[in-house]
Amino acid sequence: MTPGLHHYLIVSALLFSLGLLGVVARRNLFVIFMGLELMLNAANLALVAFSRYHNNLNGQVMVFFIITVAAAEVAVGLALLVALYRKRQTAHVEDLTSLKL
Amino acid sequence: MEHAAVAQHAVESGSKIQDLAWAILVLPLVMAFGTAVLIPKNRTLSAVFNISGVVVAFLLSFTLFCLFGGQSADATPFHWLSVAGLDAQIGLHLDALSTLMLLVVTGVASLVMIYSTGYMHEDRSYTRFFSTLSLFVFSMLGIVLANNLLMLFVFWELVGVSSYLLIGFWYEKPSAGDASKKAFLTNRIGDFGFMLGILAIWSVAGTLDIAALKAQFIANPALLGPWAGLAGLLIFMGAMGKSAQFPLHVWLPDAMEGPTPVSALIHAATMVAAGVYMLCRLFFLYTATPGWPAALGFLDGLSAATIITCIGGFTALFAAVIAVQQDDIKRILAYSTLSQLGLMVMAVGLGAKTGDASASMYHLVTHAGFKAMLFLGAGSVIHACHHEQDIWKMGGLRTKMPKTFWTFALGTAALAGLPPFSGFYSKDEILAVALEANPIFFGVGVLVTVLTTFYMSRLVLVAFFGKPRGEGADHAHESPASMTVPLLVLAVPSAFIAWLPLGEFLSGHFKPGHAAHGGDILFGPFNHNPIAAFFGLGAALFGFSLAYSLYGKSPTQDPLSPKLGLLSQAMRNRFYIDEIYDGIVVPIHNLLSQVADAIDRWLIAGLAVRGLSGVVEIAGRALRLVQTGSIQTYAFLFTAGVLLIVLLALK
Amino acid sequence: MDSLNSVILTPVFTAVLLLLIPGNFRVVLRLVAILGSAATAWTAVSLFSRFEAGQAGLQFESLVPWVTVGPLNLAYHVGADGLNIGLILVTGLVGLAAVLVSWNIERHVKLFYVLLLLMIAGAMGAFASLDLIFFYFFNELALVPTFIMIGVWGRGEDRNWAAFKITLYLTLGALTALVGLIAFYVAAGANSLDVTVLKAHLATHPLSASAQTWIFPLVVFGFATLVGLFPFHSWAPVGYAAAPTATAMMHAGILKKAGLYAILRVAVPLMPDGAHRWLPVVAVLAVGNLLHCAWVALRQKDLNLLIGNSSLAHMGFAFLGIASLTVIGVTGTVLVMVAHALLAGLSFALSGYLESQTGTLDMTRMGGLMRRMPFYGTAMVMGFMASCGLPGFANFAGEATVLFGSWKALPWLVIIAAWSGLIIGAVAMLRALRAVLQGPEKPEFSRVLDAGWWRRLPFVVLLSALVLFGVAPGILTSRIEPAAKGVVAAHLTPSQAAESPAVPAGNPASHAAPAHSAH
Amino acid sequence: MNYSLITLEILAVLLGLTVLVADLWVAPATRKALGLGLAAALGCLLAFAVGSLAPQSGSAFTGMFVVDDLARYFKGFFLFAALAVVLMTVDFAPKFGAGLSEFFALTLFALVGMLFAASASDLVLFFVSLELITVTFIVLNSFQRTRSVSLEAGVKYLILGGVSSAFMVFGIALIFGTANATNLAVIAAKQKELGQSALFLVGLLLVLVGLGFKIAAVPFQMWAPDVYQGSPAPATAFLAVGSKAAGFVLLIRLLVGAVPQIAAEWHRLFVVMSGATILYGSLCAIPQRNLKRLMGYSSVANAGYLLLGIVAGSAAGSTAILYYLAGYAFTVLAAFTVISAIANHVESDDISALSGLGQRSPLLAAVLTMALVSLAGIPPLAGFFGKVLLFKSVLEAAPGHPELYALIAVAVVGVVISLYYYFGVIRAIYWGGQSANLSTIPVALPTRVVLLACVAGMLVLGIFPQGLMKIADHAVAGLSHKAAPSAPKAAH
Amino acid sequence: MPQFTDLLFYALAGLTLLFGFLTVLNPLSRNPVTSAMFLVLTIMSMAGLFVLLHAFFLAAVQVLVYAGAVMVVFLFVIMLLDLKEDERRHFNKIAVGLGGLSALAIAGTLVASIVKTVPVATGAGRLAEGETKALGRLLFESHLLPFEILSVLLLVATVGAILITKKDLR
Repeated sequence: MTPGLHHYLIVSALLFSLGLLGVVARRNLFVIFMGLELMLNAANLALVAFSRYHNNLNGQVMVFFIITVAAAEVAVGLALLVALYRKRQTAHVEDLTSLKL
Repeated sequence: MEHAAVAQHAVESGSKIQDLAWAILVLPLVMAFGTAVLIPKNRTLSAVFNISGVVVAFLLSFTLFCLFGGQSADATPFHWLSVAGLDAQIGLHLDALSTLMLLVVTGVASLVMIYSTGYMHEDRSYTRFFSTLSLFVFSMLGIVLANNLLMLFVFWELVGVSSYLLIGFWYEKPSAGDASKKAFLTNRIGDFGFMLGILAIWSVAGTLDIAALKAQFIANPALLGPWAGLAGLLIFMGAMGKSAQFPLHVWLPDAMEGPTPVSALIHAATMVAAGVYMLCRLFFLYTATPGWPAALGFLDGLSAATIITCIGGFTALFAAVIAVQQDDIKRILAYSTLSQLGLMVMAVGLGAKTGDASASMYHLVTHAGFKAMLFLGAGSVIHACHHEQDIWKMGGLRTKMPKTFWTFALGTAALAGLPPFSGFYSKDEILAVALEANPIFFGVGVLVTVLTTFYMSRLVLVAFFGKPRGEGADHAHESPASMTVPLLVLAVPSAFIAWLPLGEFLSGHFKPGHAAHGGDILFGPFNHNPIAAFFGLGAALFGFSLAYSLYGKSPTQDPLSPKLGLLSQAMRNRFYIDEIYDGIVVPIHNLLSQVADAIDRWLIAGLAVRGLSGVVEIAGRALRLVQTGSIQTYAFLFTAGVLLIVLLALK
Repeated sequence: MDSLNSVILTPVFTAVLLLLIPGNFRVVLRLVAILGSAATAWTAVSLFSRFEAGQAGLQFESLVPWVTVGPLNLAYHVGADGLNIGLILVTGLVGLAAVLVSWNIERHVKLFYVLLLLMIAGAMGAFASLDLIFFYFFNELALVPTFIMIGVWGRGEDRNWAAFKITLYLTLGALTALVGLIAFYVAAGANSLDVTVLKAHLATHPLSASAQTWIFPLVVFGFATLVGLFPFHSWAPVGYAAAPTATAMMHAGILKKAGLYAILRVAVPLMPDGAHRWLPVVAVLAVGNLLHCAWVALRQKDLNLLIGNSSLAHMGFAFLGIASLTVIGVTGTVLVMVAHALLAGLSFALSGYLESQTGTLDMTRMGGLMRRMPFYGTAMVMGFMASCGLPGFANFAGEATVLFGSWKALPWLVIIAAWSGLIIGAVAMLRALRAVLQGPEKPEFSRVLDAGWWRRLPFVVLLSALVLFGVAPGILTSRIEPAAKGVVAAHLTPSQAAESPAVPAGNPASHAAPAHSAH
Repeated sequence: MNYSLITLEILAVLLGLTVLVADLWVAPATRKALGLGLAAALGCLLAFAVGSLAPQSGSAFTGMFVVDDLARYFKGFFLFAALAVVLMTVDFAPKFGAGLSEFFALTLFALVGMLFAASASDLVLFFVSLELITVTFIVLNSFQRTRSVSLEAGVKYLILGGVSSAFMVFGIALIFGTANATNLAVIAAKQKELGQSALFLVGLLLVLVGLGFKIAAVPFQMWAPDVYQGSPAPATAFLAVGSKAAGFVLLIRLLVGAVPQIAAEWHRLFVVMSGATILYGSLCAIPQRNLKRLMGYSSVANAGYLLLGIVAGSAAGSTAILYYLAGYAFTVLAAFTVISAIANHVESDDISALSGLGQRSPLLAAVLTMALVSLAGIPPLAGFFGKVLLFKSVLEAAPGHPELYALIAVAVVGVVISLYYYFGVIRAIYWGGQSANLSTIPVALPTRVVLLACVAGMLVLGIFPQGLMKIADHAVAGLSHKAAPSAPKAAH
Repeated sequence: MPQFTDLLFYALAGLTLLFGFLTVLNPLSRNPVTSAMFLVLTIMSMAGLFVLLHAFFLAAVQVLVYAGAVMVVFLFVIMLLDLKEDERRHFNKIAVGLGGLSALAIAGTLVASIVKTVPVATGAGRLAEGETKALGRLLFESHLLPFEILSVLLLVATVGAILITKKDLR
């Protein structure tokens, strides 16, 4: 079958779910973070596919923005994780439960 | 604004001589208030003040009595409260009943107050006593003068509260406190019925004015229709309270905890007579066509008057029986009062058949005189014996206090119904009415007369004759003039008031134009109703001889008690009526209040409120367990939330 | 005539003035507070005396547009008629008394008086307001002061719980009523919450019976909670028992009446169908007040709890009068409200003074105090006698009027009410008098002092008002009656309407009424 | 294209850059002065934004950026919030040590994000401005990097914010794919046919997820209590006021402005969300002892009340949201100003730390009390009238929708419960517990200014609602014009 | 008749998903470094998909920025912190279960709505060519504003990253 928008979107949806799986299932903050990246990438894939099949380049512009935002988020996020690791010697969500109830 | 309206009204109609009644009414109030506010510390001045107030009231009453005699007149009223169909005035009505009653009240009150200057001399609350007494006089006069039902009720209540204050005058004595409470509450039960009666009458007749009501009743005796019987009985409940009719009689004996002058004025002469007075005033209710609502169909054939007669007769007999075995001088008098009130009430009920309650009213007047005198005499005795009230600890007082003795004996004779003293004539009227109406109640009357003479003779024989049996009696001596003078003054009317044509005067009120017996007053009874007169006299003599045979030899203990055995025990314990109240009525109310309190405490405040707040708090504590602090949990819940809203939105 | 504004603003300005005075100038603070409340009281008295009796319609009106955005049209609209002029008067008097009895407050004097004056202003505003949003606004003004006052100056271990309980209950009631009012606003479609506007609007565009049927209970039960209608009453006794004297006086005396006032002002006249449908329920619940609360009062050992419960029992009369839907009954209710305001103020002032002297309100520990405190004792006897409905005090006039007004409509309830008022109430009150004043003097109270001249003032003020209105209730009824006719105008049958001169025969409201009640 | 429309935003960015650069020359001791200067500049901006010189209505950047009454309303709102936060920070400075000017700069950049959000009329701008806000707040929340709770708050915001962004981005992608446009005006024009497309609806829902996260509505509320508790007080204040308001302005633009018909069909969803949010926030706050965490739950509950306006789905509902938000801003800023002022003296966020505040600082005690009272919706403060408007808007919509009555009942219950915990704090202030330390807490002048401004705001909004009501009404009126499907110009 | 590009799509899509799965839930290694490496591979295969979609510029950006810059930073930080301790921790089975469940549900929802809405055979019509020039025009003309805002965002990220990681206060 000739792959079309339909297929790209399904791949994108599955990729999104995989990212979500990482966020929910993993306890290492770095991996969780990577899961987030996967989710953003899934959106990128969907945008690019839409962009192509609807002949609307605006989607690609949006992808460009998303990549930038992701980079910024990664910068800040990693810095935060470093600071946290320095303070607590951990990058594990289980050790981050002093704020609760 | 209201005052302006009243003033304007007065200007329009011009001030009338009957407006003097206002002065009579207000004077004691002014005295009471003035004493309490202005001179609460000045003993002499307060006594002078209050006595003069009442005396002036008496003089004014006398003036009015002479001026208006048997006719009726109204003083300028003012609107107390007037909304839509409810028009309650404060207005004063003068007629034979009220003017006569004015005289009785102010007269006895004046004497009692004078007497009190001696009796209460050492009391530290001397001024309070006088002002409260004035307050009482004011309230009582209000009842006497009231021209409408609501005003009657108002003063009815005020009398109740003055009596409360006076019974509880020595509030430091626990028994006085309890007695005052009991008196007020028992009266309140009567008032409850009274109020409902007023409501029932008002809702049908649309007016509260007694004269207007009377006119309506005359025009249409079946005015109240099925409500007639109930309304009559409800109104009578008020009288039951004030006039201490069975089963609301329990407060009166206890009320003797008050100072003796109070007992004389309130619990012998005036307040307790208010019930009878009210029945006489609203007599038209009882002569109306009887009727009962469907729910009370079993009462068909009876009238309220019949029930009243029964209650009165029973009270008369019952109280007389109890009096026989009492040892406390004031309690004997109290039960005697009960018994006499019972007679009067019975007379009202019987009178309903003939449409004439004058016998009752007549007895009320005479009784007020001699019973007040008896109480004052008793007070004098108690005073002399250093507040000893047990007659078995007295004795031989005849010589030590002759003035007291003689007046007391005179009162006893009047009460026992010996001619030519007033009691004989008034009681004879009652017996005559009873004979005419219902022989059973005639029998009751005769029996009561026997018992009355018996216990009074017992009292006199034990307390005044023989030798002193107690310390108090040993050191007793005659009371000061302030006390004996009123006794002597009272002796005159109690002995001889019956020589005035009072009976005719009163019949004139009830049956205008009705021909009086006329003729010789002194021997009148023997002429127009010899059976009643002879039975009455015979009963009195029988009672006396019975008493003399038992107590003439000055025994140190009651010889009757062993003979009566258990009965005596029951009589001494007042047939356990108080115990029945204490054992049934009080616990029921306590139980109800306990249940209510439990509902409040556990069900509403506990289960509902605390429970609800607890549930909310637990819900909060449980719900926040969701906030585990773990990012993983949050991410999962977040995802679940996304799914949830997608489901909700897209179904 | 803008004096209605001045009774609201005087206490507010006094409160602001107090804020400017340093907290340690206690005497100055007290005097300023007293002067402020006295000025308020004086204005209230003068308003009352200038009020023209026998007139239907509003007097001393003043209107300032507040919010006019789009269709929404809310205004600060105050005015007096028979329903509220008496309440304004007693608010002034009880407010003055409450300030006077607070002389012995020692901690945070400034805060106390500021809060108290806010309560007075709130009550005044609530009674004067004709726009319901402002009514609500002013009524709620007292909530926070109540809470803080109970907490900071209250008494007893339970005051925490009591403070929360009273606050939550009152809020729940007020919010329910608020929802009802907003629903009413929406359903009426007059784009206004001004009672006068609503009345005129509803005369031509009557509210559907079904809407009335669900809005009426929201409004009425919401406000009834503020009054302590059974079974929404359990906040009151504990709240009052824990409250400082002045708060209890203001709350039990004045603020409680705001709920009743709102029912009379809004619910009954503007939603006649709802009233027909729901007032019988209210009447049945009033039995709970009359019997249940009176019985509960019997069991109390704490004087404040006794007063609190018996004051709830008195509210049964007020509800009864409303439920009767007669001119007499409603007039009686307003009378009861006025009288009970004075009485509750007096009662709590009495118990407050007692506690300041004996250090306790446990009646089982007291006794024989009459000897040491003759003036106080007399005042207490008078107050408690007024509470058991003794003629000569205003309460009797009110309760009797209610009984007369309700007899035909609700005879059984009248019987219960009479029993409650004449018997159960009397038992409770006399027991208290017996326990506190009568009996032998107790040595532990040998240092107890009678009220000095200065301290007598609040008692004298309240008692004189009680006696004045008891002796001449006509002063009040002549003012109330026209307004009471307005309240029940929609409920009168045509013949009754013709009888009452306040509602001319041509008035559309009276014509519309039978059509309503036909549902 | 009219670039002058973004004058305000440009000025704000420049101001942020100036602060960053100025930091190089300003001695550490005088950084507070920098804050005051910044506040003054923000004051000027605020005056500019609400004054007559403000940009006229219009749109720029191919309809992506609009300036209308709604935008102006929120710009004023955000500027005031930022101003208050900056002043509050001046007093809070010791806690931040050296990074003070960066904190100011970041606050300004977050403000820039909010200013753009207020004008965003295109999903791309939605996304970018929201991300600017999110990323800035990650830094602001973890600003006290020496406190591990602050870092934890930052991480939680980072991850959960990331998840929500991811959902939102995916949603935008789906919307873009189905509508073939990102401009709201275009979407509005097509909403009827788009309403048939499941993919579009899913996309819209995913965008709502992102906004739900911003406003902390159930079921996306989990982060709020933790982050509120851990973050430095000024950051929390800005988060509570600014970020939430940004979420709401976007929500209004999207739901009321662009897809009102679809929103009306999702009525049930909003009812459930609103009710659940109110109950969740209220219930969870009951046992709460930490003041900032309590404010977190309170913020959740308030999101629920604000959603009532969305549920109503009418102009009145949106007006109510705007009004309520304004009152909420004054109230929350006042509360956090007090909290941050106290934080300098009491090393604890626990409610018990407030004991004796009545004596220690009557001013702080009074302001906090008023703030809590206003939050509880009691007159004469702002919260009251806001709640009245919200309730009214829902009841107006209620006939025919019985579930709305249930929602109102839930809201009433929520208010009562909230009273319980708000008043619990008041109790702690005036009579709860014994405070060992009764020393006076000095209140610096800038803090005083903020407090007085907030109190004045609360009172004015409570007592004289007319002015702001009118403005809010106007702001919303403009919106419904735009919603009419005539406006769109070609987006590409 | 399947064309080469179609096969390429299936291959790349399969790889993307496989690498994606190995990134988040590698059953053989819990080491974040491994995850990071697989993420790089995922991104690379996605770049391939971009190429298939004629988004050449984005494919390049994807490889250069994402795989090149971002992931390097990732790896750098992970190695810097030396997260050995984490390897000892096992997967939380509950978490994995719940994660799988929610991922499945989300995937199901999304796929279902895609299947419902988007026809399998995308009809004819002009397909966009990812001309870089056109993209650049769009970026700097109609999307200038978001672009500029992103510059502020990057500034914030820079300042923030420095601030947060800075060891001691000045």
